[in-house]
Amino acid sequence: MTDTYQKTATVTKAPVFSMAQVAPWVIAVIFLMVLPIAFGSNSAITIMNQMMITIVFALSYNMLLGQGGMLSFGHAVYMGVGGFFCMHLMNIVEANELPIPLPVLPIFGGLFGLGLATIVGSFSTRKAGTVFAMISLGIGELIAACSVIIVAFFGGEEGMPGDRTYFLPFFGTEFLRQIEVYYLIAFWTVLSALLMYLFSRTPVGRMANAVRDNPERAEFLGYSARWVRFFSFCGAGFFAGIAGGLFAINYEILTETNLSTTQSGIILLITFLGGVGFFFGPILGAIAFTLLQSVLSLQSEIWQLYLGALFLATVMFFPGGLAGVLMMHVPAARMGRLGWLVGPYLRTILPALIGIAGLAALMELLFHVRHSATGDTDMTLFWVTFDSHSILPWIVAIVATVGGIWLARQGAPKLRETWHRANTPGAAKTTGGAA
Amino acid sequence: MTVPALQLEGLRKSFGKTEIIRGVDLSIGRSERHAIIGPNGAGKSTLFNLITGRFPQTSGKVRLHGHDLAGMAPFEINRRGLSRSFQITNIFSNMTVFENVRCSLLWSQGYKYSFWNMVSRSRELTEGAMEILEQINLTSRAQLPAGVLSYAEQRALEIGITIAGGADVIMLDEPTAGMSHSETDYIVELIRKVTENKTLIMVEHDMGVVFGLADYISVLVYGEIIATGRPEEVRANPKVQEAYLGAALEAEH
Amino acid sequence: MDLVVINLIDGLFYGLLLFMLSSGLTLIFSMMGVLNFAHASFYMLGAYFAYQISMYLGFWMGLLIAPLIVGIAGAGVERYGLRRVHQYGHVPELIFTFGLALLIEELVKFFWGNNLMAYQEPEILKFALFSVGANAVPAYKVFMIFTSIAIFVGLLYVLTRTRVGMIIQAALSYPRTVEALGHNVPLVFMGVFGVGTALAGVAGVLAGPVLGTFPGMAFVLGSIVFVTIVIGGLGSLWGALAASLLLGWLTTFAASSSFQFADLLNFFGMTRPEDMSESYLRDLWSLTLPQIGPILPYILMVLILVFRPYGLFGKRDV
Amino acid sequence: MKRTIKLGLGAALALSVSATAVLAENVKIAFIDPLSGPFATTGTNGLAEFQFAAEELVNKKGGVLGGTNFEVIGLDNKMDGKESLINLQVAIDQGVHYIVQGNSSGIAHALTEAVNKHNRRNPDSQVLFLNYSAVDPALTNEKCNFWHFRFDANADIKMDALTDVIVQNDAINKVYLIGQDYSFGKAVAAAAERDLGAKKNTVEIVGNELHPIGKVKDFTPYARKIVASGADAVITGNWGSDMVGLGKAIIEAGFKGPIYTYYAASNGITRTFGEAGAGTINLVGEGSINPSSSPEVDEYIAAFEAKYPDHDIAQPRIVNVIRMLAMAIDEAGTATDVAKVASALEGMEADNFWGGKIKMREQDHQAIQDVYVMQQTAGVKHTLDNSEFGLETVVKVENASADMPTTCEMERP
Repeated sequence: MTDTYQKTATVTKAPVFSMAQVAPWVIAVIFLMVLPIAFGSNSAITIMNQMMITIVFALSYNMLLGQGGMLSFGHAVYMGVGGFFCMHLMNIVEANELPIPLPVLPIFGGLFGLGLATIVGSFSTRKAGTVFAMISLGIGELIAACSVIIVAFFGGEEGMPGDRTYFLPFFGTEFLRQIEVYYLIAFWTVLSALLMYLFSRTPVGRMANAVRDNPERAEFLGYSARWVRFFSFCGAGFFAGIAGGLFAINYEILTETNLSTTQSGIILLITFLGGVGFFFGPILGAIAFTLLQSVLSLQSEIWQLYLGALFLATVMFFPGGLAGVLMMHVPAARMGRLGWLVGPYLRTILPALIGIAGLAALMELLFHVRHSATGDTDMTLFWVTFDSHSILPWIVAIVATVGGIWLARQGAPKLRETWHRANTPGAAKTTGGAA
Repeated sequence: MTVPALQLEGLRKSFGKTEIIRGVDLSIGRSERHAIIGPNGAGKSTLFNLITGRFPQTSGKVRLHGHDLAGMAPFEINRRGLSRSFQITNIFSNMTVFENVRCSLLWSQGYKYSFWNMVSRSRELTEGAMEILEQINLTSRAQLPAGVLSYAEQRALEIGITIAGGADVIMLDEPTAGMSHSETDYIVELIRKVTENKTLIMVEHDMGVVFGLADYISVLVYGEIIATGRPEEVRANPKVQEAYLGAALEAEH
Repeated sequence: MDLVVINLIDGLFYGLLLFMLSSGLTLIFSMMGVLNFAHASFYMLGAYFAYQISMYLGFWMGLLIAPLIVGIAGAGVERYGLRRVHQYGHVPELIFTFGLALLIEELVKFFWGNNLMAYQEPEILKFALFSVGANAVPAYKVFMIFTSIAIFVGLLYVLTRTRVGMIIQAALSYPRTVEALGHNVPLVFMGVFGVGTALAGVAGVLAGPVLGTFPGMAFVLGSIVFVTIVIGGLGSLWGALAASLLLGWLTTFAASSSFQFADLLNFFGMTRPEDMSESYLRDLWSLTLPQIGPILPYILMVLILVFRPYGLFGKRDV
Repeated sequence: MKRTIKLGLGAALALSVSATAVLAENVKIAFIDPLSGPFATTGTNGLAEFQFAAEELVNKKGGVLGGTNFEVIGLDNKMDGKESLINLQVAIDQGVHYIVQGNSSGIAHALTEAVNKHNRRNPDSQVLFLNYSAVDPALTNEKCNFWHFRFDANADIKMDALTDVIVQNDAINKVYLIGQDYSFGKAVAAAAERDLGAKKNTVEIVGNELHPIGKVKDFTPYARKIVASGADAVITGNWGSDMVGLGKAIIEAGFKGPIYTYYAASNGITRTFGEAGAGTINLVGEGSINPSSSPEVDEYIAAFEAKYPDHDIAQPRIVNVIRMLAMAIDEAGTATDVAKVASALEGMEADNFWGGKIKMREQDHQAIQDVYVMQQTAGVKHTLDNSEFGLETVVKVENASADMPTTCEMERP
């Protein structure tokens, strides 16, 4: 699934797809099939649905940012407009009893996303860089503003509701239950991801990378950088529209928040967090972000602060995102040396995690003391309940923070050295023997 | 009489008030290896950029196989069979060497803006790219990111990208700039090999390379061509010797 | 007529406020190529710091100290954050400032909470200086107008009359050449970033009491500042000034006009439908210009980018 | 690699769900409102009011059904429709039968739709939606359903009361309407126009303006128009920073008349207006706090302020939600069969904690109660925002709009 695997396969000979390419998809499909058996509660399924929709959306965003080098601040618009059209279609189907089954609905969302992208792309893709970014911001703001002004189409702030159960039953399924919706979304997620992956392997997809790296050179290879960008842009609009259709099916309502610039910002965050350099990066980002959003926000009121800090740390220290961090280990893994890193990792990352947890505990304590009700000094943190106004928890948190970070710094040189050795062909595990 | 591969008529270019190219007339025949030499600041690179559509000319005409190129974007000129390299290495450094070459094959193999073909499924593409890599001796480097290659290898890759599209007019901008002796020999050999039966136009400073490769030489001084001819004719031309050496001396002081 | 005069004054006020933000941003942007998304966050920090200081030392000390703190914070961000991200390229830099804006907002909420801060103008300026018709013009607004003009004059003096200014000006047009000339470009960058954010801080201190001091204040103003410098053209202080005033007056006059789109539809020979609930154009019939006033700058920006990508006064591409 | 991550996700999901599921025997009420983001103050304030009311007025008095306690679970919807629907699903999975929500009519519409669909599709895990603050009239008119109850006076009722006050004031001959450009802002303007026209057609509406919501940086131009129009009073439905920006700009521009609002109090607004707002900012709402109806109410407010010094009793109706729900559960004899509880709640008449009576109208599930017009004043007994200012009742409208017609055609199960 990664670039590296792909290339080995291509060069050797392979006009057909190799095992290494097909395997991750098969595993993903099987995995998605059995996942609801393990986590069958409706809320778990709802969160997984949300996750899959985000995956499609983030992958489509990465067609722009990661593969095409276009930074967009208004991508939510394409998902939103696709979704709104699906909502209208849903209501038309309900009113006229049209014989259309629900599972084909996302394709219409995609087509409308594509239509909008064609119009906007015709003038916004002439240049990349800041011009593109600012046009996307402007268009995003415009359409977001329209969503509350043009009530006839967007339904104002109440949004546009619908009911998915009036479609033609699909092999007896009326999509009354969440689990049925889950499999519908899972099907579309895998299909869209596969299509987007294949798109990145087509001539236009490959040239998108070339134009991203060096638009001028690409022009001297016979390709107009503008049209290459335009096709990527349309593709991204199409799949964003599909995500919008899935959203319409899952939530049966679209509101103006779907179009807001905040949504556009969030998808940028998700994609970057996951890693723009690899196809599967946005998938990781979508999973991680949805989990943070749904799980962390149940545990902490200041989760957005953590999210902001995590995002900033990612940009500063791991510009490749989660996927980049994972793929950093591939060379060492190829040489069978991942085991070397386990010890130093434990000695560095474990204390670092404790330090971070300590820091978070300090923030939570501070927050609790400042904002909780008078007399309500009990707080629960990391499954322990204690009195936030007593001195002990503060000491524990400070010790954990300082100690954890100190220990991590102690372990860091060793980790760096081992890392270097694990990635140098022919190096020995330790230097001890040689001396 | 056959139509020349490339023909320049009264080509002029001004930046603001300064005229850089002051009326260049030049005709380059098919399968000719033609070098453009001249002192620093003579306008050689500007001339290149005018021909390839990177800059619009102020006046005059550029004809490729008899077709006027006026107002065409670089990609359109390229599709008409003209390909160029750059003075500063200009490759896709985040992509692998193999990908670099394969991308340069796409248009000429008729894929255009296709999003229904898988590049990896085309035997022609893969084999074509491997063939080019073979020619430029980079087969063993195929899977490395282009950015990590050595300088000479990157120049070789650049030439590979330039010729891969099958253009019959190849323009190379200082292909040996900044190279050691052995590297230069390697590149010259490479150029000779890959431009077999093609029209080659190159800008070059290294006189050894110029006189070793070129069938014809044009001398550009202050935006004008003062002489064109066979290497030995140009070498013997007193006007060239005077003007060229004079300008060169001036440029150095 | 009275309304036109008063709108001219209000537009000038708003335009100059925008200019205090856009001047710093355009300096930073043209020099370092960084679209600083967190610029308006420094504006917010200015307001909050000044509020906190004014609780103890009064408004005037806040006006003096808060921008300094903001400037130092900005320089610190450049030194320890941006410089590190710089090596990865422009997009990560931009994303960095985007994340920074997010984090600053969360930090502000963490320390000051979500509520509006009761940040007030100084008592001495709390009176109506003069009236146009029934409309009063508060002394504080006049004070703000003169302060921002003074800042602009000062900035112009520094840029055109001092050595540091010359270097900065040169760096605006030819960043690489200046680097090659052996100036300590990283230091200049840090300084410009600090000064730019301090200017935003001043804007925050001054605008906080008028436009409200709350965690969303950066978000509300953030993107409009970009729009300003893009319309004005990069690297051009005059462009930033012109665009700021243009947007100031544009939004002011749009908000106070009473133009209705129904008139436009009538002009095109359409008649108002009897049953509005069935018409797809029903929203257009009730639309007025003030309703869309605040999005006019975005429309203007998109048009400018499509037809003149280097802005009104700019020389190079955005 | 991919698989381990997804397994980790599963574990985390399971964890999160189990960590929040406590004390299964309580009657759980899910509070779905913003607890983070720009609107968190309103949300956290409301949650505190709910938890305090449940503790003081139900649990400390022996609970419902002879000993079962109320438990209010806060779920953060981040002011987002999609997140609210996820929260609804999480709540239902935890065995919650009652959800309360109030911030944003848009979200209320999404929730009432979703609850209606859920109850139709899952008859064995039905839920009630107790709306404590979303005032869009449509929720109890064309969009009404059996599972939705509104405890706040809706925008039309409040406007009815407000215009009663305005037409009695002879000093007000010209009124300016301004509001945010969305359904609620439009509903306020339409109601004002309709009511004023019907009640006293000599009152002239000199301006009717909408501005984009949350996008206006400087309200001065709008204020200029208001002053120039010669208006005697302004009516606005603005809230949050749009309210403060507008209010300050109007006062600064030299406007001297009353500004009638729906939401210009608490959350820092009262404090920010301060002296300038005293005597100018008027608010229409239910539940009079200054003066209060009884010493018991005074005690309750004082106890709340003592426990939550940063919060205010900003939404008095929350007390009625808790009290009436407890009464309905006791009357129905069950907390799980919500259809029975809903039937008990329909048409219920009870003592309003804040004085007078409150009736849950049967046709449309809209609470009918006394509505007050209050004014920002210094030196009242119960102040807001820890400032010296609070709201003091100016006029009381008894059983406001008890006979207001409704277009609701309720389908009962």
